[in-house]
Amino acid sequence: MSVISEGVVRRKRRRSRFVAWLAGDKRAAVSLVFLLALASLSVLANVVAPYSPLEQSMDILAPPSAAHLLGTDDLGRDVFSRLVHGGPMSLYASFLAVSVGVLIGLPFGVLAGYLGGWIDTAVSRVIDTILSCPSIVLAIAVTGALGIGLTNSMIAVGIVFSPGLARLIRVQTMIVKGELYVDAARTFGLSTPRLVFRHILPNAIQPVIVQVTLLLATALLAEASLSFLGLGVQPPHPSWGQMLARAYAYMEIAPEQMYAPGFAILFTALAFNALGESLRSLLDPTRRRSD
Amino acid sequence: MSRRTLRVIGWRLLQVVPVIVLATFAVFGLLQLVPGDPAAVIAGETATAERIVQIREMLGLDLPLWQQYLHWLGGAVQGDLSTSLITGLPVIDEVLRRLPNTLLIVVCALILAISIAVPLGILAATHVDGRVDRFVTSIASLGVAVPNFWVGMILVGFFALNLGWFPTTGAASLTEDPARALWHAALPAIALASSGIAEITRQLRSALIEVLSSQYVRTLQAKGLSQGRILWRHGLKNVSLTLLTVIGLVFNRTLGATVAIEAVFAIPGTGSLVVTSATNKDFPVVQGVVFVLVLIVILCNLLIDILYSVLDPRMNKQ
Amino acid sequence: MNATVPTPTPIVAVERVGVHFPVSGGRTLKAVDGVSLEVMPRETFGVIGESGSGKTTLGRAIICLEKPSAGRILHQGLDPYALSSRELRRHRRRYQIIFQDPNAALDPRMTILKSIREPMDVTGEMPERQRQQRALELMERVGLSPDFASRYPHELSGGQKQRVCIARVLTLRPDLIVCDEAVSALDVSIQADILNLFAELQAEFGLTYVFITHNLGVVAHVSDRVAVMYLGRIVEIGRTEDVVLSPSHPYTEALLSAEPVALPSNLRSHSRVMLKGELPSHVSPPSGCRFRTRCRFVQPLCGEKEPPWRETAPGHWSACHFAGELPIMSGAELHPVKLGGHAAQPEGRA
Amino acid sequence: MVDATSTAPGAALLDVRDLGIAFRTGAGMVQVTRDVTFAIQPGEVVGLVGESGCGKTVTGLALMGLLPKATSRIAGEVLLEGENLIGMSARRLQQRRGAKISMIFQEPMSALDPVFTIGEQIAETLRAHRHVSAREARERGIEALARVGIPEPALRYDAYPHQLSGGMRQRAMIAIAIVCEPRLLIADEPTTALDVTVQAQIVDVLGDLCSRLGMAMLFITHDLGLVAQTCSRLVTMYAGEVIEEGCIDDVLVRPRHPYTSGLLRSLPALAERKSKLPAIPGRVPMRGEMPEGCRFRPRCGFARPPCEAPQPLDRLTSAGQVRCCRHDELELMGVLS
Repeated sequence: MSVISEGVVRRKRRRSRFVAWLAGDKRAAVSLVFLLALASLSVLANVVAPYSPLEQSMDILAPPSAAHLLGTDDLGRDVFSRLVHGGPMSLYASFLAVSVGVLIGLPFGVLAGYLGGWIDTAVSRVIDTILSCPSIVLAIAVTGALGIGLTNSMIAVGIVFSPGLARLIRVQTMIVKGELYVDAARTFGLSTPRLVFRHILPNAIQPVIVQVTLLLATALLAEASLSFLGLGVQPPHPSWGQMLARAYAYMEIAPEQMYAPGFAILFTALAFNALGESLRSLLDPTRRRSD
Repeated sequence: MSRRTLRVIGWRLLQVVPVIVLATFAVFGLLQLVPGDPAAVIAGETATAERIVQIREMLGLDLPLWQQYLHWLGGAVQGDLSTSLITGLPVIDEVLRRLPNTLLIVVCALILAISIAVPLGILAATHVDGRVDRFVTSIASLGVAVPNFWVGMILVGFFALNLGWFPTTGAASLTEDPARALWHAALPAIALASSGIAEITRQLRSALIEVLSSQYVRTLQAKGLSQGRILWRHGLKNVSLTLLTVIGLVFNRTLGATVAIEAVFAIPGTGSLVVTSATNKDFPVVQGVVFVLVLIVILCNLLIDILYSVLDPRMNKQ
Repeated sequence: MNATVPTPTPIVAVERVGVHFPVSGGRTLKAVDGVSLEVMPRETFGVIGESGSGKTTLGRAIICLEKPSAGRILHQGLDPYALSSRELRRHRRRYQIIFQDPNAALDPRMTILKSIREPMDVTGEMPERQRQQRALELMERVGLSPDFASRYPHELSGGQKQRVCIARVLTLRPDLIVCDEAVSALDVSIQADILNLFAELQAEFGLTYVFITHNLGVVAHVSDRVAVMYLGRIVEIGRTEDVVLSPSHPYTEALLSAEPVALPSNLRSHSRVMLKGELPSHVSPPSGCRFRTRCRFVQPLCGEKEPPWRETAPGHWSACHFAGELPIMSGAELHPVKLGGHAAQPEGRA
Repeated sequence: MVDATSTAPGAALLDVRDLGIAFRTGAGMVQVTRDVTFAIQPGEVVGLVGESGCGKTVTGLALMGLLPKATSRIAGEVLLEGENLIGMSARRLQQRRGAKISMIFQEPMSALDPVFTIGEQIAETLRAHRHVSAREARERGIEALARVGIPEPALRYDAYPHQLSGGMRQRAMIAIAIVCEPRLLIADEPTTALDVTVQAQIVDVLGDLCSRLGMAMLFITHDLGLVAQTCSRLVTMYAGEVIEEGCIDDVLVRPRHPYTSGLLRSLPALAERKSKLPAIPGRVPMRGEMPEGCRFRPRCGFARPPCEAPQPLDRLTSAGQVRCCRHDELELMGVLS
C-alpha cells in the first residue's frame, strides 16, 4: 500500500474495527442502539409525547389505557409523556456531571502525575480526603451550598466525581510518563507541553474513556436519587427520579406507577455500564495483543 | 502481632492526621461554595436585614476566614459542632442521636452483601465463561445499574404492603428492642445491599480469576496440589486483600446510599438529616453530618489498612 | 568543527559523575558513583556489568536523560546543562539512545512512519515532503520494506521494531548513539543481523557508539574499548582485547568465567571462578573496595581503603589494590572468545 | 556432569512421541507444535533449545499436564516410566506432579505465592505427596534449602519471597521442586531473569542436584552456551517441530540441520571480532502461515525442490535425529569454523 493512501487505509481500518467490535459484542451493540434511540427520543420529545408533560387533567392516577399508555399520575398528567420528557433531563444531567468531573479532574490528575514531588503529594492527599466522604452525602451538601436545582446538583455530583477521575488520570499519567517512548521523545528535543499532548495524553486517556462511560451510569443514578430527594429537578418539571418520588407517595393506591420510571433508569444505566465494560475489554492492552 | 506490624500501624495512624486536617478544611470550605453572601442565602429571600446581620454574627461570618476556621476547628476538637440554625440545638447531639439508625442498616447491608457476594464471586470465578458465570455476572451488572431506593420501594410494596411481613417505615433502637430494630432494618438493608452484592461479586470474581491464572498458581499445580487446596488456601488468601479494599469501598458507598433509602423507609438517620438541613440551608448541621461521616470512613479505612498489614507480608517492608 | 582540532576532543567526557536517587528513609541510592571515562569519535565503547551495576543509568546520564547529581558530562567539551532549556532541546538531538525493549520505545498509537518522522517533525526544519522522503530512505537503509510505513508497532516483530528505532534515531544524524542492551531482547539469529547493521551504519555515518550490555560475547565482538562496572563504579577499563584476554580485576575474571560459551566439552575451560553471594545493597555499599565481599583475593586492606586506579598495561586501568599482582586467570583459560584473528583457545583443540 | 553416553535403548525415563499441541483461539484451532519426539534416560540432562515462539515452553508445560484443558488439545504420547501422562486422570496426574516430575519457571518472583513463607510452600509440596508430620516436613524443608545452597536455611525457611533476592528465590523455587526427589525436573529458562554470575551459581546447583539425586533434567533455554555447559544431549526446536537431536558435543561441532548450524554460527562470542556475523536471513514464520514441507525452507540457503515435501524426523546412526532430507550430503559448519 502506498504511503499517500495511509489516511484512507487507517480510516477504513478504524471503521472495520468498529464494526467488528459491535459484531463481537452483542450486548454493547444493543446498548448502543438503545442509547441512540433514547437520544433521538429526547430530541424529538415534543413530537413523540402525546401530551404536554405539565398538562393536568381530572383523570387522576388512571391505569394504563389507549389514551394514556402508562396511565396518569396524581395530578392527572400523562405518565408516558412525562417519561419521554424526563429522558433529556436525565441525559443532560449525566453528561453535565461527568463533564464537570473531567474538567476538574483531568488537569489536576495530569499535573500531579506528570510533575510528581510535593505537588503530587498535595493533590493526592486532597483526593484521598474528598474520597473519604460518601459521595451522595457530599453531593447533597454541595448542592445545599450551591442552591437546589438540577444544574447545581449535577455540578455538585461532578465535583464529587472529580477526585476519582483525577486519581485515575494521575496513575495513568505516571505509567505513561515512565514509558520508554516518552524518554525517546525527550531525546528528540520535544518540549514538555508537546510531550504531554502528543504522547502522554493520548496514551493515558483510554481508561479514562472507559471510566467516563461507567460514570455516566453513576451520574444517572445520582440524578435519580437527588431528584427523588427533592434536590434535583424541581416540580412541575418531570424527571425519572422525581416521578419515582411522586409514585412513592401514592404507592398504596397505585403501585404500578413506580415501574415505568424505575425501568427507564435501570435500562439506561445498564446500557451505559455495558458499553463501558465492553470498551474496557476492547481497550485492554492484554487482549489487544491477539489481534 | 509482630513489632513490624505494630510499627506499620503506628505509621498509618500518623498518616491519618493530615487527612483529618484536610477533611476539616473541606467541611469548613463547604460554606464558601455558597454563591454571594452566605448569611443572606441562609436567611432566605424574605429575611430582614437585621436577621441577616444576626445570622452573620451567629456564624461568625464577619470574621476573617482563618479566624472562622480556627473557631470552627476549636469547637470541633472539643466535640462542639455548633448549633442548628433552625432548632437551635447542638448539632453533635442530633447527629449522635440519629447515627445508630443509619449505622444499623449500613452494617446489616454490608454483612448481607458480603455473605451473598463471596460465594457468588467464587462460584463465578471457578466456572469462568460457563453458564453459572454468565448468570452471576448478569445479576451483578443488574445490581450495579439498579437504583437502590427503587429496590426499596418495590420491597415495601411487596413485603410490607402486600404481605405485611415487615413494617413499611420507621426504626427502633437496637439497645432498647433489638429484635424490633432488626425487623425494621431488614428491608432497608436488603435494598441497600443490592449494589454492594454486585460490586463485591464483580471485584472478587475478577481478582480470583487473576490469581487463579497467575504464575504461582501454575507452580502450585506443578507441585501436585489439588485444585481445591489451591483455591481455598492460596486463592482465597491472595484474594482477601482485594476483598478488604472492596469492602472498604462498598462501606463508603453504602453509607452514602442510605440517604435515599432512609427517605423511602422514613428512617430518622443521618441521611435524612442531611437532606432536610441542606434543603433548609441549615449549614452547621450539614457540616456536622459530613464531618462525622468522613471521620467514620477514615476510621474504617484505617482499620482496613491495619488488617492489610497483618494479612499481606509485603506491606511490612516499608 | 572538531575536524580542525589536531587531537580530537572526546565525543563524551564523563567526569566523576554520580547519579543519586532518593529512597525511603531519607537515604540515597547511588546508582552511579564517581564514574569517569572518555569516548573518542568513531569509537565503539563497551560498558559491561550486571543488573544493578549502574550501566543503564550511566548511559541515560550520557544523553541527558538523567541529570548527574555530582560531577559533569561534557559533550565535545560542552556542558549541556550550561545551556538554556531551549538550546539543550536542540543540542541533545545529536546524542541519541537505542533502548533494550523496542516495543516500549515506540508509541503504540503512532504508525511506523510517523514514529520515524517524529524527530524531524519536532523542529520542522525540512519541508514535509523531504521529511517523508528521508524517513522512507532510512527505512529502506535499515532493511524495512516501505509496506510497514502505515502499520502500528504491535504488527511488527521485535527485530523489525528495533530497526524502526534505529531508523528513527538516524533521522537526526547523531554524533553518538548509546545502545542500551539494544540486542538483548532479540533472538540470536536476529541479534546477529542487528549487530551487523550497527557495524555497517557506523562505517557509513561515522557514528560513535556507547554499547551497554551484560553479554560478554556481544561486547567483545563490537567494542574497541570496554569498561567493566560493578555497583555503580567502573572497576576496569581498557582496550577490549586487553580486558578480555588479560583481565586485571577479580570481578572481570569472575564475569568472564561465568559467561557460558557454546563449545564442546573438550574445548571448554574447566577451571572456573564461581562468585560467592550476591550484589550488596546500593544504599549502603561495602567500605573500601566494593567488590571485597565477593572477592576471592580479599585482604584486610580492601575494607580499609578505596582502591586507587592502577595502570597494568598502557591504557589498561584497574581499580584494585593488587592489580597486576594477583594470580588472575587469563582470558584464554576463562573464556575462549575470538579476538582480532588470534583466537584465544585452550589446549586440546580437536 | 552426567555421562554423555547414556543413550542406550532400554527403559527411557521420559519418552515423548509425536506430541502435538493445538490451542483454541478466536480464529479457531492453532497448531503450536507437532511431531515432537525425544526421550530422556534416567539421570540424563537434556537441553531443549529454540528461539522465542518455537514451542519449547509449551512443550514443557504439556509434559507436566499444565496446559489449560478447555483451550488446548494435545495429541501423542508422553510416557513417564512407561505411564502415559496424556489422558491420565487429573487425580493420578496430580500425584505424579511434584513427586516424580517437577518443574521450575523463569520468573522466580511471580512463580512463588507472595503471601506464604518459603517454608510453608516447601512443606506443602512434601505433605501433598508424603505422609510426614509437620515437624518432619520442616526438617526436610530446611534440608532442601540447604541442599540448594541457601545460607542459613533455618532462618530463610520462615522468610517470604519478597524478602529474598532473585537468585535466592530461584533457589527456593528449586527446593520446592526437588523436595520430594522427583525423577525428572523440567527447568524452563530458570536463569534468564538472573545475572550471569548468579546464573552460574544456579546452573551449578542444578547440575549438582542431578548427579546427587540421580535426577534427570530437561533444560529449556534459548542460550546455546548454557546447554553446552550443562547438558549431555541437545534437542533443537524450530517453528513447533523438533528439527534435530543429538549428543551436545557432536551437534556443536557438526550440526546436521542448517538451522542449528545457523544458530551456532551467529553467536558473536565465537565469531572473529568486528567481523560480519553470519545471520540467518528472514524471520520465523507466523503460526498461521507455516510453509508447506520443511518449515525452515524459506530461510535456508540449502533448500532444494525435495524440501517442499514434508520432512520426516530421521534417526541417525550416531544416536540422534534430524528433520532435513539433505542431512547426509550437507557438510554444515558448527562452532569451529
